[in-house]
Amino acid sequence: MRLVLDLFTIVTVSAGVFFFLAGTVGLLRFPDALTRLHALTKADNLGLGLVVVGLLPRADGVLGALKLISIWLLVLLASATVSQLIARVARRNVSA
Amino acid sequence: MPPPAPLLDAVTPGGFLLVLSLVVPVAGALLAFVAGGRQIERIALGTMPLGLAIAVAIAVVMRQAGGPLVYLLGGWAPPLGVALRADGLSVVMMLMTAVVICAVGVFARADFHTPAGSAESRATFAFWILLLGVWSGLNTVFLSGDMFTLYVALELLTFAAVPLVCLDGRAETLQAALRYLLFALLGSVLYLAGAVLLYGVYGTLDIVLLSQRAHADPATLIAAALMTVGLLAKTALVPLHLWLPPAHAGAPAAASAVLSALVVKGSFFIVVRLWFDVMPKLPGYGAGQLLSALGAAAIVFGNLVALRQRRLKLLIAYSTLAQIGYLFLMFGLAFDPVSARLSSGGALAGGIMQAISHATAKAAMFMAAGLIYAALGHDRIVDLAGIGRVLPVSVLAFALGGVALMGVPPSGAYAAKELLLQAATETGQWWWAVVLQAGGVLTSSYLFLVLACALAPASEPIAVRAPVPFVREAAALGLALCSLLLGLVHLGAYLPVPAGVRSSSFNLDGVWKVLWPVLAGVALAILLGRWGDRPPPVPLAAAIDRLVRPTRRPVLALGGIVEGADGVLRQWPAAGLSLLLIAVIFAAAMLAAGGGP
Amino acid sequence: MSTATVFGLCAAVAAGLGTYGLITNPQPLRKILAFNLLGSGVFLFFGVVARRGAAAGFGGDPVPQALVITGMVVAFSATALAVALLLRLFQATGSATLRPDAPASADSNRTDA
Amino acid sequence: MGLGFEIGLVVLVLGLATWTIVARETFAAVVGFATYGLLLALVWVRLSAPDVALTEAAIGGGLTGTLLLGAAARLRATEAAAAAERPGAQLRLVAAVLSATVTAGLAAAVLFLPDPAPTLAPAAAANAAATTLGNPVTNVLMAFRAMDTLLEKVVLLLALVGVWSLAPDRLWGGHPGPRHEADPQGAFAFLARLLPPPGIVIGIYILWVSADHPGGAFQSGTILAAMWMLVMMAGLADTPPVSRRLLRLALIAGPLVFLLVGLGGLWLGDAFLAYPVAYAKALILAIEFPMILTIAVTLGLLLAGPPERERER
Repeated sequence: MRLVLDLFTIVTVSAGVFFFLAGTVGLLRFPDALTRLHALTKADNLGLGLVVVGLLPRADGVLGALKLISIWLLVLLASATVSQLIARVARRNVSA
Repeated sequence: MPPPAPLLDAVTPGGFLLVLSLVVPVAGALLAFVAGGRQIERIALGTMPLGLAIAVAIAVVMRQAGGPLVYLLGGWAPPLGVALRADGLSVVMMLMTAVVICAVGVFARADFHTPAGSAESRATFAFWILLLGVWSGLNTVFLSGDMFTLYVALELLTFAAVPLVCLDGRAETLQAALRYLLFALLGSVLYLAGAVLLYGVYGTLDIVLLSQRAHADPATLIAAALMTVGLLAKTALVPLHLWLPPAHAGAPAAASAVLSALVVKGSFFIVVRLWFDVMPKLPGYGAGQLLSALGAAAIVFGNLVALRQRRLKLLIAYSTLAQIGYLFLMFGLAFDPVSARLSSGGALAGGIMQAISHATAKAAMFMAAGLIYAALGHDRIVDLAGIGRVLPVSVLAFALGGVALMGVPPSGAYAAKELLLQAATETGQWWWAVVLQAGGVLTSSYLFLVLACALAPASEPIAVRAPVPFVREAAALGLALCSLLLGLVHLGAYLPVPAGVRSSSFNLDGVWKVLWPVLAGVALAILLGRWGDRPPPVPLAAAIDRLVRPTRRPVLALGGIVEGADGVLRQWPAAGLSLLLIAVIFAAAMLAAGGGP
Repeated sequence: MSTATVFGLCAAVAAGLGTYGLITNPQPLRKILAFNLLGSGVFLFFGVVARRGAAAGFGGDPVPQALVITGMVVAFSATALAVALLLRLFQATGSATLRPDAPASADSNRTDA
Repeated sequence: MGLGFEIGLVVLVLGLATWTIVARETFAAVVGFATYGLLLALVWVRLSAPDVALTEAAIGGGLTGTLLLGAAARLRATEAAAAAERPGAQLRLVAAVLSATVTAGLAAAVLFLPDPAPTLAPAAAANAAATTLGNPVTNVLMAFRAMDTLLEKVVLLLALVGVWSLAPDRLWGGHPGPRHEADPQGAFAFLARLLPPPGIVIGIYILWVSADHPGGAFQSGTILAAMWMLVMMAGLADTPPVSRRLLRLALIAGPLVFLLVGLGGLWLGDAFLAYPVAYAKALILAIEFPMILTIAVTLGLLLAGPPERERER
């Protein structure tokens, strides 16, 4: 059982890290603000989500697990809003 | 008074007074902040006699106890806790601070007053709260026994002082305030870097514990060099003075008085604590000579540039630069070659004496200059003619303050000079004695320059812009008299004054000793002064003018060079590089003395 | 070499970079930034000293850790005051320079010669 | 895994530090600095100082970054003129050499620090019973060195007085900072309505756990300040006028209660800033709750700047 959980953690966290890496590459390589944003938010949210899911079996108790999930939700909320704002500015700059 | 055995973990009777002396100005600032309006001024003015009474009480209790007062905050003994300690030096500085703050309070009421029925104004709100902030910071500096609490106190002082500079909101004062803040921050970060290294080596920041543990290891010496230089930057010792002249000259008069008299003394006092209390054995001969040399440079340089100023407030600001130099002469003089350590003797007493006499005299001079400015609407020195008739008390306060600074008996500066000269003789360091005398000559020189203009008859009657209330002039005069009569007060109970130093002498020899610097100063003023298009307004002006004209040109050129050097040094990169260079030299000197790594 | 030493050397370099920026960059805002960099380096020394003093079941000596929190608050206050001064200076003069001769209405001391 | 992670972290941190110094645009430099602050928080975690890591993330990454970004945006017009003032190559070389000497001196000092290192950790542990708190850093801040913490709050207040003193005379008593306008139906306003309730809970939680776990009044106050700023920047509320009595009371509540509790200790015979063991935890919490209010409001107003608009009646 323990081994399975460890394996689960390793796989999901690694997947999360991969998405972070992909997001970073996208940020650096994509041509304009909107596509960069796309790379960043998608990979960021998914990456963090996978890391959080991977860490859940290691949380101490239900409270710890709830804390981890709430971190993910808060980051989702913040990054969704911020990318909305950045995108709006980027669009205004393009159309202007 | 021999240095008393340091008390560590015992609260002495009367120790709670130390707490009160910190709590009262802090509580005053908080209450004034929340009360607002007319109450601000009332609370601030109410705090002042209370603070003064506490300072006096501490002095009395200490005299009775015959040793320092100690208080352990929260009951926690160092190294885990923080102790407040009042020794003779702190008591003298606290008394001086309380007196100057009270006088400034009386003086400032007219400028920062909320009349009945009118709304709270910005400058009034800020001035009184910041003044209480300065007071809290200074009392903490004088009493704290912990190097980190000293850092917080130093920052408290800076944050209270910087906005005072630009209280009137003019562009040049804003710039002066920003330069002051940025340079002071650089200084305090260097101090903090030194403090953390000390903690890393000794596991404590308590001054007494450090003094027992400190030894010459490389980390300690590097820390000492960083802290010293950081504090010098905050004290504006030449060549780290880029911020001082515009800040002190541009601030409102009451604020200038506080900045020049008190604020620079805070960081100076921490240098004293560091060198004399934390590590008297470590700096060694070379570093002491270096610090004295910087002091000597400040004396000559500050005075020469002061002579070249056209505006009264700038002249006083540059005079402050020179006077800061006097404070640092003692570090070389206090070095005792026999025990290879800094001794808390006559030189230290002289330095502290100089600090308090300068504080009172300079506050008086800035206040008087402020009144003159208010009456005339300008402070151009060559156009001061006739002001002596209009504001005799202010001009008298200015003159007495200046005379006190020159070191005429029985002033505090005279006593300080005697102590320093004696230390110079004892240690055979005659070269600092030469600088001391030269400083006196230069001081009398610019004082003559101003008074000759102020006392000259006006070509046309002066229209005074606003009547000057007598109480304001009296505040300035009172402080000037304090400084002038300070030499008569026997401070042996608080300062390590060696036996046998007479505070005043009235024989013929003494008269000559006083007279020659004055005469030399007058001659120099005639040669170097900026008189506009007119010759100096003294008797036989034309004859003197003819006589000195050939020599005047090269001397003026020299003055121009010094002023040019000032312009270069007050550029930011030059000041920053000097700062680092001095830090490196200090570290090298101390490492050499400590045997190297 | 221990963790503390590695970060100690890092702190020394950060402090040096901050010092360099503070001296050479003419823009006040960049000076403020450099001051923060210098400050963060010095604060990191507290962390290094604390880590070296790990004992009694604590991962680090709590005293320097507490001191550094106080130091950071003070440094932030300083930054806020400096930025406010700078913005006010910009508002008043339209420029943000620290050159002593810059403001147009500068002191009358050097207008004549 | 040795020091691999540490060295990688140091390379990143120093790379960003260099960037903040050499970057041509101030805005880019500030962005670099904020990132630097976040990475530094990781360094603090590696140094086993989670309380400091929280503070560094809140201040270095958050508050200072926000403050400097705002200033950089407002000062963008001055950048071109500043380029002309750049000191010459020789001067920069001298500065580089001297700064490198400072670095060398500091590095040498670090290497010369004694082994074993002196520490107050055992003393702090031995005296922890006096406050019944489990977080040693909170113990130092609120008990052993409470004076520093009290003075630090006065420093914050004086900084605010200094910032306010920069207002033009006629606007005294008015609202600090510009009035923010945002689309009331937009995403930002939505966030500003949604986030503060959980944000406030988290802020108070961080204070509550700081008795025994990492956290503390300052970190908690910073989060509350961030929530307040969010609401102000979304245009949902205006900054309060600086003459409002209630605001002034909130700004001094923390230090005033601190001072009163301290004086209570003096009055009841123990010592200034001493807490009786039985009430220590209660008293410390009684100080810290008004303190987070004071910290939050002070930080928010320090970021807002001096009064810029007349008081709306």
